[in-house]
Amino acid sequence: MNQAPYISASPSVTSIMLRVLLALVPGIAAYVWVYGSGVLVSLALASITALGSEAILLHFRQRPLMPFLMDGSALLTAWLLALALPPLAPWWLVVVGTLFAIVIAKQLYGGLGYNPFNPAMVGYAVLLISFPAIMTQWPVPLALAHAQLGFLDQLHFIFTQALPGGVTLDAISSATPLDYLKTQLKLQHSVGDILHAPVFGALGGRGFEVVAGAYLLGGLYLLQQRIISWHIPTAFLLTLAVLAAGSHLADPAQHAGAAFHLFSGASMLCAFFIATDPVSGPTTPRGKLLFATGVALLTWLIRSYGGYPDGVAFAVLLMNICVPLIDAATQPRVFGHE
Amino acid sequence: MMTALLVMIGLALLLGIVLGYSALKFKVEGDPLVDKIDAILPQTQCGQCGFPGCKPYATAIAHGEADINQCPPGGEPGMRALADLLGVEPKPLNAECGTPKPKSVAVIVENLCIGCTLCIQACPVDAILGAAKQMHTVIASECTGCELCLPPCPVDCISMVPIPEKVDNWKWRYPVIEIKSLAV
Amino acid sequence: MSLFKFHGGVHPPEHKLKSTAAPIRSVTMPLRLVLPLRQHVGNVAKLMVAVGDHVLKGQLLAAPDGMISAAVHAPTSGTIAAIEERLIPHASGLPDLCITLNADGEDRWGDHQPLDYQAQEKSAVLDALRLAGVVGLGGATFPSHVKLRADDAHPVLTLIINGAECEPYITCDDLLMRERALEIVRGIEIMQYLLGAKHAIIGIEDNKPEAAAAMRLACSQNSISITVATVPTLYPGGGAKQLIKVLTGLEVPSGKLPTTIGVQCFNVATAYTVHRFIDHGEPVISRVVTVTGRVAQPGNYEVPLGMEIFDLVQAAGGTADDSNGLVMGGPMMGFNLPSGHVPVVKGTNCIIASAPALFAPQPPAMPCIRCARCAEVCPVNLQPQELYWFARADNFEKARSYDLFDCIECGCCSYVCPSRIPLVQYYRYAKSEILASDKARQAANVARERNELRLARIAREKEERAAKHAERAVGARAEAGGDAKQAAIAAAMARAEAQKAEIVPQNVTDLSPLVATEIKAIDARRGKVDDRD
Amino acid sequence: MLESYILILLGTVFVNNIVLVKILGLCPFMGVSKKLEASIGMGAATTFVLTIGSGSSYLINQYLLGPDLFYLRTLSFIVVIAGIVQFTEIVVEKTSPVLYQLLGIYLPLITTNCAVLGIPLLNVQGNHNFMQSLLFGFGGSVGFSLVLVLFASMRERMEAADVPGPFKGSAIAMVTAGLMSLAFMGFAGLIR
Repeated sequence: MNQAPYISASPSVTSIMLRVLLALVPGIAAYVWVYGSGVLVSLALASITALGSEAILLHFRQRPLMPFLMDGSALLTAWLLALALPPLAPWWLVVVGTLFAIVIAKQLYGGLGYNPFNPAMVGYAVLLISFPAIMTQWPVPLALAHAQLGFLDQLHFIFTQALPGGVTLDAISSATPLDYLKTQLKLQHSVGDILHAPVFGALGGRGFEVVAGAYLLGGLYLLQQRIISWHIPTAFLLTLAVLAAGSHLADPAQHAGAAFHLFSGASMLCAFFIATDPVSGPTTPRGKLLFATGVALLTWLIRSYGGYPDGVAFAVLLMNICVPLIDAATQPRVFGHE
Repeated sequence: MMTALLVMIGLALLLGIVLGYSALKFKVEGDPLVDKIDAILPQTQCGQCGFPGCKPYATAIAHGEADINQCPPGGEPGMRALADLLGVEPKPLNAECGTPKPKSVAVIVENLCIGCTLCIQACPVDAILGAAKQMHTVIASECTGCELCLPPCPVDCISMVPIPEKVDNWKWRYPVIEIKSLAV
Repeated sequence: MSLFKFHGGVHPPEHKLKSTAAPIRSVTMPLRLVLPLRQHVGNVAKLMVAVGDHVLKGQLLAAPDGMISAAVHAPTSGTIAAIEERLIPHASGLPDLCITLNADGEDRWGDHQPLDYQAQEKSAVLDALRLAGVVGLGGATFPSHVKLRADDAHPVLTLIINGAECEPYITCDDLLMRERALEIVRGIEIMQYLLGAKHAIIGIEDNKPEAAAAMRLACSQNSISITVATVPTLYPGGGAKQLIKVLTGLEVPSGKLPTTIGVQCFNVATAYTVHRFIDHGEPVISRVVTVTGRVAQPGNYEVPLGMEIFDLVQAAGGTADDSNGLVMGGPMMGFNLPSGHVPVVKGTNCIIASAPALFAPQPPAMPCIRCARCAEVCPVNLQPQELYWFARADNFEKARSYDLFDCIECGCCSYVCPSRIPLVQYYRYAKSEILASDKARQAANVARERNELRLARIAREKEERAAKHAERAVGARAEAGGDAKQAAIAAAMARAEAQKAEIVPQNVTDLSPLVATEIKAIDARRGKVDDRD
Repeated sequence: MLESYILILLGTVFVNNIVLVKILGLCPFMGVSKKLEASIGMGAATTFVLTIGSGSSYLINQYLLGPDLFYLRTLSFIVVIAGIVQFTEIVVEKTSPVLYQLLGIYLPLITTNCAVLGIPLLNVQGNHNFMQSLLFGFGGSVGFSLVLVLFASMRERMEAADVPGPFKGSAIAMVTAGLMSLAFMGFAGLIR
């Protein structure tokens, strides 16, 4: 028998997750347009691994399979991870990362709703630390590449790491814009000079800025659907922009500007899809602002001074650690309390 | 060699003096922990823990001479509260001390009572009224359900009656999450 | 007038039109009425009649017991058939003591007169109200005479009359305001006089324009100044604290009464019953109940208290075939009736014949994903997801520290939960566990005190006896010649000693000196007790 | 000058966090992180012991032992730290009996906390001067306290999580500590 309230008005968990997946579609489409359809292979690999490993673990934990497989959260983790990885990453990289995300970061903590860390970012950080070379080897956008790989070539490359005759690895891959900037800065070049390199576009990396724009589009859809609140994206983008613009003003030779930071790396993905993960994030409005500000600050610090080209994954994980304290410290005033 | 010895002896002396002074300066009077533990115990004074009352048991716990799982009336929640206070791992209740029972009160079957006053003397909270050769009765609201009045009664006229669930002591149940029972 | 906002709130579909089409209808007096002694918050009323007594309509059947309690009256004339435990409309589904009254069909009033309330001391009027069984009819059923007692420390400036009726389906206050506005205003006038309030505001949600118009008209015909304020429709805007906030901008401090901020709040139906009693001498023996949902003739009915809900539903044309149960109250805060065979009580504002088409079966709950939608809609600005987290793990102290007891159980959080978690049930569970353990703690404190007093008394008696013994011993020595008696006593004591020695105490090895002394002290006290006999 | 001190402080707190990066002092990290309250107390006690210990170890090493008696270093450090721990224990017992009970065995065990001995030895190794030693000790212990408190707050929340049976308690805490360590690797390279 039901108990009060007898009525309900809310999208189910599944429909929320599906809408987030839907919001990723423009980003994926842009990805395919810029880098070719190889990313679809990664997405498929990650999805299959995520659902498969989730099913096995649910089975071992004697939990019902269907409601948890259908909730879409595993799929979302898989997609976010696949989109964060280099598009032509070898198949085993995708599988290992997804397995780590689902098994260690999610199911060991009890599955949906219990993971204190963002699973996709755990998977990403593990891969970044374990396989730094592969993780920073990004394909050159199709528009710039000296050699074009078709879908079958990309598929072949993902599974065998073998290239068609006459094409060298250097012809199709290069460092990411963030990585390139970092190495060039170390070589005493100034930002102004570095940004003239062909990998850079108007805003961020050439080609990649389109993907980032598509993520922004998807994020706006999520905001409009009220799936996510404005707090995290706004605070994240604003803080990152202010830090980047401020440092760029102070020392234009050493620091890239706001637009570059916002449209490079995983900034947009993080602002709307990663940092907004409700399970591993804070719940209070002020907590969300604090959390996103922290993520942005750490991201910028790691990008500008740290040892890794992009800091989103670490920044999110570091702030995930602080979430319980942030929540406790930002409890809003309860009705009738001082 | 000599210097090394001297150095170590000097160090030890210095530390000894500091510690000795602070031990005097910060001397702890009494044991505030006993009261904290006693506040958790249910005060049935039933003695099932093996100690002659709640306070002695609290004292024993505070000094590490008794385990936290010897109080059946406090039950699982009481043990957890103790574990929480003392920062130790919760452990299952010690079955030797008895098992938790639904809260009950003693009721004297009044036509059997011979007025011997033995139960009155046994009651740790003076919840039984009566005089010699007069029928006794239990003040239900004061009875802790310790059962200490049962053994002395020569005519077995006292029984423990569980407190029934009424509208005013009824509790909302833990909601059942159906998802676990849902088969695939 | 300017209005204020409270945090959160939801807009559930109203479903009110169904039951507002027809005016308030009356029902035929049933042959048998069942009157629970507990129809209000506070102490159970004291029985004033016995089985077999013949009573008149309006006669006092049970008197209030103590300050926070309310009387029960006979809704019609007849004979007391039984006084026994019967099923009552309560969420527990447990039986409680009820008076069964067999109607004699005459419906003959007992002696009843209007009360010239201005000619009497206010306290006398309030005592009369106490005996009239007036309680808050909005659903909380708190005895009204307690709230109407003016307190010098906290004078009431503003009297707020709650006509918001924010819950879906329920329309009994709406209809009452439309049809009996003058009477309600008269009740407000009396209440305002008793409280000494400067002004009164009637809060009505803007989905009830007819009611608001009727009340405005009635107010304009009355000499005292009453403001009729339409407030935006937003559930739970009819909660007393929420309505006070909306109308005055003041928040009732947590755990305090509204009087601390100079406000007192009553339901419109309560004002109506105050008028009935003061101006006609009629105690609370009937109320308006909305019967809606899957019934043939949804609407509002004036029902004598004690009428079986099943009969009431029959009077409304009976339930449709797909109806699978009865809900008392609204869809947000109501509860399932254990059976149709329970009486209408003072708190019965609405009966909904539920059906799967009306209230879809609740899907299994998923884990909480901490989306905080619940926190967005919580009218008290709590963090429902945290409270749920603590309640689920029986972490009650933590739940309490996150202000669990400020929760008004309005159900907004469950209403918007994507995981369909029965959040309110968790809070109710945690609250009743905490209350029970608080009660147990109080009982333990009393027991500890009594135990300590007893030990002290025993020690004192022992001392006194010792003193007496010493006196007697002095006298005995002077007398001499009691050797035989002395020997007998000595022998008996030796026997007792031997017996005592056989009892081996447990757990006394490896004791610290402190425990040892404690035990020794207790043994000593015991020794004194043993000595006594 | 000031800048270098701040860098030492930030470096020891975040980049070279004694628990998550240097993997020292894991015993109290796992042991006293079940309750937030206890972890704060432990953090405060350790900070006190470590800062004083780090400073006095420097003084002893520099002025009492010198290069001749270097072989007494570990021994005398342990003696001094043990003394400070004893002193802390007495003070804590007096001021907060509940905290004393909560910290339990871990309070005297600060003595054998490898972080507490590790920091003075790292000071010697790094040729730190007195001020640097103090800051190094303080920074190290603040880093310890920080992650201890964060870890405790996470564990308190995980208490109610539906963790699979075999991983309940210490196992999932270990996993969490590992993932925290993973996150802290993000600081690598920020400050040498």
